[in-house]
Amino acid sequence: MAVIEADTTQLALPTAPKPTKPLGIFARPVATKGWKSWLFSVDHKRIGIMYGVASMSFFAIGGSEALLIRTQLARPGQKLLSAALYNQVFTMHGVTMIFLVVMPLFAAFANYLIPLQIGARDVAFPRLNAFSFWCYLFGGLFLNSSWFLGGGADGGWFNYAPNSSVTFSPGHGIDFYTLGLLITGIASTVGAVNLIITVMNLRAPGMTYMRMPVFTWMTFINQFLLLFALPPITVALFLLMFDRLFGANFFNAALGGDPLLWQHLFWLFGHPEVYIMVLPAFGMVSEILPVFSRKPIFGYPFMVASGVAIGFMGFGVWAHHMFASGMGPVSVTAFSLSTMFIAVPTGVKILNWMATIYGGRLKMTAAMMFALALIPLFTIGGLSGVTHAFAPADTQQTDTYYIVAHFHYVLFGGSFFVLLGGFYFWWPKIFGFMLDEKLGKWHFWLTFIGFNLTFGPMHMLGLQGMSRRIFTYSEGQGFDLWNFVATIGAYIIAISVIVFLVNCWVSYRRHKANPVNPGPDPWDARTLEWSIPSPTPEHNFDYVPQIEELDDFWHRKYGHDEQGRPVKIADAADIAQKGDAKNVHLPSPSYWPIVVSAGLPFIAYGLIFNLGWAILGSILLAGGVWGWVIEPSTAPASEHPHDDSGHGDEPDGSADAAAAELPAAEREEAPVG
Amino acid sequence: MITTGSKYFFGLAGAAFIAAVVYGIVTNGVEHGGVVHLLSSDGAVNALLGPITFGYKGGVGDHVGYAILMGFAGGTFGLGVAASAFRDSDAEALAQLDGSEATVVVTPSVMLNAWPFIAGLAATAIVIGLAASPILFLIGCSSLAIVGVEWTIANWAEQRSADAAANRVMRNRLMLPVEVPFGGLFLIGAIVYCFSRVFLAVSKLGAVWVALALAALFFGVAIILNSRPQIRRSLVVGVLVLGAVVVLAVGVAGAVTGPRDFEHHGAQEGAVPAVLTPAVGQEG
Amino acid sequence: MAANTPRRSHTRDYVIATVLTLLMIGGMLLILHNITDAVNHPLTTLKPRGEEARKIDDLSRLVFGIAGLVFVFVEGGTLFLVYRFRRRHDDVDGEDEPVQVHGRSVLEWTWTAIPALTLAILAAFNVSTLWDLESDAEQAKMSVEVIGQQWWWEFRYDTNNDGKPDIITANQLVIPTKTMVAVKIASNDVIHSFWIPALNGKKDAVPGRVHRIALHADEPGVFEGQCTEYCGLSHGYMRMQVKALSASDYDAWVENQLSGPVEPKDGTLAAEGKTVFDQKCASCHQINGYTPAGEQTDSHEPNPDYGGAEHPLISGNAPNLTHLMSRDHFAGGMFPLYDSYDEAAPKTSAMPDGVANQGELGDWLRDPPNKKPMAADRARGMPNLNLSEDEIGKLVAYLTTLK
Amino acid sequence: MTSITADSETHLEEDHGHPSDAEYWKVGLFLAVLTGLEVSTYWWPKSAHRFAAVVLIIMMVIKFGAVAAYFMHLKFDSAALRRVFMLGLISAVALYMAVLTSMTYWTDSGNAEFVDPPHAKPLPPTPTEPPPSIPAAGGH
Amino acid sequence: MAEVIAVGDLDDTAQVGGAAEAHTPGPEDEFGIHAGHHTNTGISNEKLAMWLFLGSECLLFGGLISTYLLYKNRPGALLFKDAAKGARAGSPVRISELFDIPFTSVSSFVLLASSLTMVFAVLAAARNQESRLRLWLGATAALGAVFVGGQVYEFTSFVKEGLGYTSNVSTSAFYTLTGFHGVHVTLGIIMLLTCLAMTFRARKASPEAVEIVGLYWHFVDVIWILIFTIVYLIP
Ligand code: HEA
Ligand code: HEA
Ligand code: HEC
Ligand code: CUA
Ligand SMILES: [Cu+2]
Repeated sequence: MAVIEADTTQLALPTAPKPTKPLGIFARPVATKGWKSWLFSVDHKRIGIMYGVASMSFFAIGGSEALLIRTQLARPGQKLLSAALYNQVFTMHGVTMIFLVVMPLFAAFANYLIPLQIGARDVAFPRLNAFSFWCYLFGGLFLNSSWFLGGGADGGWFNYAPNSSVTFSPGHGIDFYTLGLLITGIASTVGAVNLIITVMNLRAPGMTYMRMPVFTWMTFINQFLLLFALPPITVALFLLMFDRLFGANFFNAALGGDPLLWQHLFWLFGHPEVYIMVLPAFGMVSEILPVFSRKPIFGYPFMVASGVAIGFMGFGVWAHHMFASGMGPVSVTAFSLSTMFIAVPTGVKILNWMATIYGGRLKMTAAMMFALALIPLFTIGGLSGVTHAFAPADTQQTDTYYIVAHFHYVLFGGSFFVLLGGFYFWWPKIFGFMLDEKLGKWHFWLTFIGFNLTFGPMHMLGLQGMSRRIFTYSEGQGFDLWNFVATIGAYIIAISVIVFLVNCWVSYRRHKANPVNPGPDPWDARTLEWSIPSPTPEHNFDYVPQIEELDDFWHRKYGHDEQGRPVKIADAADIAQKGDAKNVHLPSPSYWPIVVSAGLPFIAYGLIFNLGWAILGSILLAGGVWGWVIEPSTAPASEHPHDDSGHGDEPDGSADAAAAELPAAEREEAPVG
Repeated sequence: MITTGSKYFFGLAGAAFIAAVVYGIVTNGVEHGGVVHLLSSDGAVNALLGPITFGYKGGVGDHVGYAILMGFAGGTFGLGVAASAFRDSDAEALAQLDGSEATVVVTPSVMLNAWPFIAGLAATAIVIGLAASPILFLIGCSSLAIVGVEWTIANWAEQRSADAAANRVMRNRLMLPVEVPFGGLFLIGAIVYCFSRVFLAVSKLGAVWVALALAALFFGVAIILNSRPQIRRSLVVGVLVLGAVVVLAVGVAGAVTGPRDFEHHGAQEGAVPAVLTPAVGQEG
Repeated sequence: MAANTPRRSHTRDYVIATVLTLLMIGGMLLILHNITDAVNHPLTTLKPRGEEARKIDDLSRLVFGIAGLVFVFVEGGTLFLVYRFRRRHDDVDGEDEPVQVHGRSVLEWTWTAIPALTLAILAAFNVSTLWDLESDAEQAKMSVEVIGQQWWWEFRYDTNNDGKPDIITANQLVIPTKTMVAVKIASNDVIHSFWIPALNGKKDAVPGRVHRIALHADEPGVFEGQCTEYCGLSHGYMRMQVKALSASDYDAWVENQLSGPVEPKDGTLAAEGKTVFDQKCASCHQINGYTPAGEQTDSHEPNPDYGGAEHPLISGNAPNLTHLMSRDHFAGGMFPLYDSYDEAAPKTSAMPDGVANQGELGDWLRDPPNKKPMAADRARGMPNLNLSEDEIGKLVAYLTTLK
Repeated sequence: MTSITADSETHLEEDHGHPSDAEYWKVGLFLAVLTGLEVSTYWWPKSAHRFAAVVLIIMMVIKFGAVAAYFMHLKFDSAALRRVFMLGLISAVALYMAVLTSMTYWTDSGNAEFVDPPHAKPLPPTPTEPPPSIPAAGGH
Repeated sequence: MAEVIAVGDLDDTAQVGGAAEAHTPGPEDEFGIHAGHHTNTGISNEKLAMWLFLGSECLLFGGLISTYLLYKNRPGALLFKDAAKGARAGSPVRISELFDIPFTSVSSFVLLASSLTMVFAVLAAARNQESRLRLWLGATAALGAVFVGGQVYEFTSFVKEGLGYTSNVSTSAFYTLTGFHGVHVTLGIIMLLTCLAMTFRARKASPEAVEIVGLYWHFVDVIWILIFTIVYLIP
């Protein structure tokens, strides 16, 4: 391909209002197939898919770590893992699951769905979006590379000081933790800014805030939580990093440092974080339940308002993780009370979902079953949460398996179940074929049973006094039975995961052998993403829809009779967009996001091992930023012939003409390097 | 696409890498009772990992030789990437680019080149630095390294095609992303350094006045110029250049003079409680 | 909301859902019965054996009760709804469609208000329990200092109130029954958490701070505990016990502790053990009345700043061994010191009796980091001193005399 | 990117009452005077320190507000921007106030043993030589 | 050099897709279309992004300021000026006793003045007055450099007085807080210089790009207002 664009004289024109050539080091990548098309993509859908694949891979890692934990704890006094290794394994399990699995999985869905649900062609900053993803991926790989470079972090996922100082954790694990979380933090901050602006600025005409799908709403709130919760942990991580790498004294009690500062800063992030991990799940349930109940969501305004309330209240309860830390009775009282009342908006949601399915006609698809499971399972987790909220009671519960049970019920039973439901629900939209329902139900039941067998007994273990984070226990303590049950449960979950993988594979093969397009709207659904073909065409919408009301797409399909029952007025296939618009001008792929983000882990390695790596990293970073700055966000019209009017059926003559004038070589550019 | 030229470079890089690893293991083994012993004992993983992880973990024997070989490997690898990225000396690609059937004749340019001169300066700095100051020596070395890279790239770019302008664009595409940010940082660093040296050289109160004067100067000049947009350009440029020279000169003078004496608060020794010695055994 | 398909009777649905819910409740009760068994679960939080724990338990019962009600309502409700409104095989698309209900704000406000009110009421109990517990520690008659370190607990008593501790012991805290004891919790290295579930909730030991809780035991007994704040390598093996003694037993215990160390008779194996001890162990372990170099001093008061230069520990010191054999367990409450120790029915008297567990002690001395994970090479925990079997034998003989 | 043409600029100025150059000068001057006042508190007598602190905080808030409102155009720009920024600012103030008061003012007030700032001797003396490094941590 | 530059990262919008076209048709569109912007809010994506980022930065600096406030009077903070870490000799001194208020006041004025010059730079950009834009951008950057130079001076003198980064909790907190601010100023200078350089090129920074850089610059100034009062002045 050409490195130099044919017409270099154009570049020299000092007064050119807008040069027509992209001006990177390399010409822009243009591959539309193969791995390069993924590596340099800025398409929110591809980025969403990459987020999904990456986080599910990390799930396999985090899950395998969980299996190690469970195997070690299956019987008393096991020696499968040494104490040192066990500590690394549970720390990395927590870190992986939270930062590299659940958060990015929601980022995956948010990326893929938000532009579709609000009728946009992409997110507000496509390249920044790619940058977010690569930061996340490289941060995750960086974190996990610690296994090969001296061992993982061993401070627990909340990594309390001063146990995380060099004296008490002399390996490099904690450095990987601080730097790795800083890198993934960049990913989340950038992603948050991007999605907030996408929602605020790129909604289709008529899509007012109160007509946005609940998932969009919850994700929108979530991004604000991220935006404001990440700085405190950034500060904490910086302080710890300076302590460890440069000999600062922030958490050195001998010189007046206060270990509680870490706890406050961490939980100031950590608590909003747990709602960050559940609000989008609430959104997804609110999408899936109505579709399969064939009823609208009950009390949309309440659903939105309670989400906002949870968001706000979520910032006021962080110190409930510190009831035993001795912060003083006044603080304990204040945070105990604020925590109790967060049950109110969450309760509204639970009851509204129950009201949604009340009187509905529940179609028990796999997606629906996973979504329905959230109601009972999350409630169990929420109720144990409320029992923690009572500070005196919590002093008996904190740091026992009762807490472990609580957060797995909310995280796995709440968030992860719905994420799995989300896979079944949106799979046809994303990949253009359905997942097998029968296997899906197997998957559900195995997960459901395995999950309850694993984490249900932990309630009892906790109340019987089993501490968390202990690498083994003794025979006389009475923990044998339930631990064994929990281990069996964990293996059942593992089997269920394999069933899911098999399902993906089998369904894919079946689709390959005998392609059946599920059509734009396989579930008779309600929101905008179902009004376009499956899989989503590259340009999303042929034309940008005009929104009249909540669940606009549904109301185009159905009117209602005098009792208020839906009456079909149009077929989805007829009113759906055809996806055949040509020449839609899309943001162009770019090398720079991946280059810039690749610099970060090198800088981090440099800080840990040898500053030489940091120099290499900063060259990548600085060079990448420069390349990014001088590269226009979209290749000029000549490279991607486009049609700004958006109506594919009225080809824009001038654009085509412009394209025709270009030399053939120019249009068939392939990327270099 | 991997071009012929780059294959050569990649080959060299691979060979040098293997050589470096072998060298690292062997020299390491020499220190620890033989390679076989090394590999069979507990340190086997370290002995292998060491060279592969660039000496981070585990042993590398002789570091100098290892670093030279690794450096060579890295350098040739970079050249290989560049060569394949730009399809250097791939006549076909150039032809395709030109849209013509014929291959392009590459004409060497006869442009003036400042690099040799700078290289000379750097060499002088190294020599003087060896004798006089390690800082100068370091400056010399790094300038020489920069010259090496710049000169190579410049030469390479000149051979790209017959079109000098295009060649320049080529060079810029590759080098500007590195030059500009680092140049900018260097510039700011230099200015900031100069300012701070001046503040440090004068007295405590003097520093206040100098800072005030500097700021007033910038602010004032800006206001004056703003109110007189018709001032001749050359004048402005002249003033700017002069200002830069002055800042640099004063800064260097300040650095050479060295900081003022820092008065020591309370010269009497305070009793330091023993318990407050740092409890943290520091290690990197 | 009208039922959507009048052509069916739903009595069966109701019956089935009710049965399922009842089964669920039954199952819960069964489990509850099982887990409240305190004998086989020495750490259980559900069987309080002292005043403080009982106050917590009363609150917890209330909270669990309300949570249980919500649980039954939501779980039973969901079960019922799913069963009742599932799509049936004979449903006809386009005919058997549900009525489209968008919301009922009365309902929504109701189920905002009810939980809010419930919680508001519970809040009163919460706050009163909280402050109640807080004030108990203030009114305590006696106090003990508890110092957490990697990975064992030290207890300091100041019986004569001269501001200096005169009993220093480890891993087994001894208190009198029916007395409110204030426990002042501190740490020498990282954060630990002191927790005796049968007596009170937990409180963290934070370096740089002193925290306080109260312990009050109804009856004599040995109550198990576990460090619950993750504190590094051997967190799992950092346990402790509280032994509550009747007033007379307690006084006997104090008297024994205040007495000097047992001096082995000349010529015995134990006396040889004492020599080895002075050479190899005294730099870390205190025997009251001796210096780290093994020289005798005039008083046999424990020295709170004990610690030799030879084996510096980050946390400062190692367990005081003067009355080692007066405890039931050693090394962070992990290993029994007596062969006859019965976990289920521990003896509660001033001095445990039975046959000293020489095997465990010998094992410990042979390679401590193997018996209990410790980072001794980084000055945390007891190192392997590469003792010969001969030395071990002597040391064990000596240690077992330290009543 | 949307560019503000000369046209739209005048439009902006009319519609939103953007300050004129002179007004910016005034605001700048006002800020300078306030800063001068702030600096002057440094020489106030010790007895006035309490008062100085209050005055300083008030002036700080005013300065902050002036820069944000005028120089950053918050006063004249879209309300959405104001909301977004204020959300961050207010959360920052509220949350960190809570942290700080919880760590200093509200600390274990019911606990006679509580010391704040912490004991000077939480950690015992350092080992005379730094502990040997664990081999697994790796050399450099 | 025939290189042409654009502020790409300030230009990274999906203008091409989505709502951009959607808003061209007018009547049904209930969203206020604002001065030719094609977004729902009428605010350009870039500007909104900068404000969101600044909102988030409030919490970052809030955390650092709180850390300093918490630690400034901790007992460790009273102790030693030491030349080298570990050698704890010399008499007890607080870092606040070393503050050179007259100098820092000048720094504050400098930063304030730079805010004013930045305002004029933004105005010049909006009015398409190229040479004025250059002038004011240059002046702002120069004043910024004076500020950073002053900070380097301050740090150097503190270290020479014996209070290093690792001396105690309060010095660690102080250097971290002011250091973060200094890095922000430096980044701001780089952005200013980039805008300045671009005025000499064909692809100019758009007026809005200058405005956004200005927002960042003012924010850094505002943070200094806080630091100056809270750290330096409040007795
Ligand atoms: C998705 C994540 C998530 C969610 C949603 C929650 C939700 C809640 N959490 Fe949880 N929590 C975690 C994740 C989560 N948590 C994690 C990861 C930890 C441990 C961190 C660690 O230590 O490693 C933790 C720890 C944790 C603690 C600290 C325990 C300790 O360490 O001592 C506390 C204490 O108050 C708590 C409380 C709550 C409360 C009150 C809720 C509430 O939001 C729950 C509200 C929901 C309901 C109550 C159910 C539905 C409501 C009704 C049906 C209405 C009627 C109800 C009543 C009237 C009661 N959580
Ligand atoms: C979303 C978050 C999340 C999820 C999904 C999970 C999932 C699981 N967790 Fe985890 N867990 C946490 C978050 C999570 N956890 C956190 C935050 C902690 C606290 C850490 C800390 O204390 O610091 C914790 C701690 C924790 C503990 C306590 C450890 C301790 O305190 O000592 C235990 C113990 O049983 C546990 C178990 C499990 C199990 C069995 C699963 C299972 O559900 C896992 C199921 C998954 C699998 C079984 C993977 C199967 C995959 C395959 C089989 C595919 C393999 C394929 C290839 C390799 C290609 N977790
Ligand atoms: C470097 C310091 C050090 C030396 C030397 C040392 N120990 Fe220890 N010892 C410890 C520490 C630390 C513990 C606590 C370990 C734990 O439980 O985590 C301990 C625990 C013990 C215990 C259990 C005490 C209890 O009450 O739980 C015994 C018994 C013991 N050591 C005996 C010895 C003997 C005998 C020697 C000499 C041969 C010795 N120690 C030498 C540091 C040391
Ligand atoms: Cu001590 Cu955990
Ligand atoms: Cu929480």
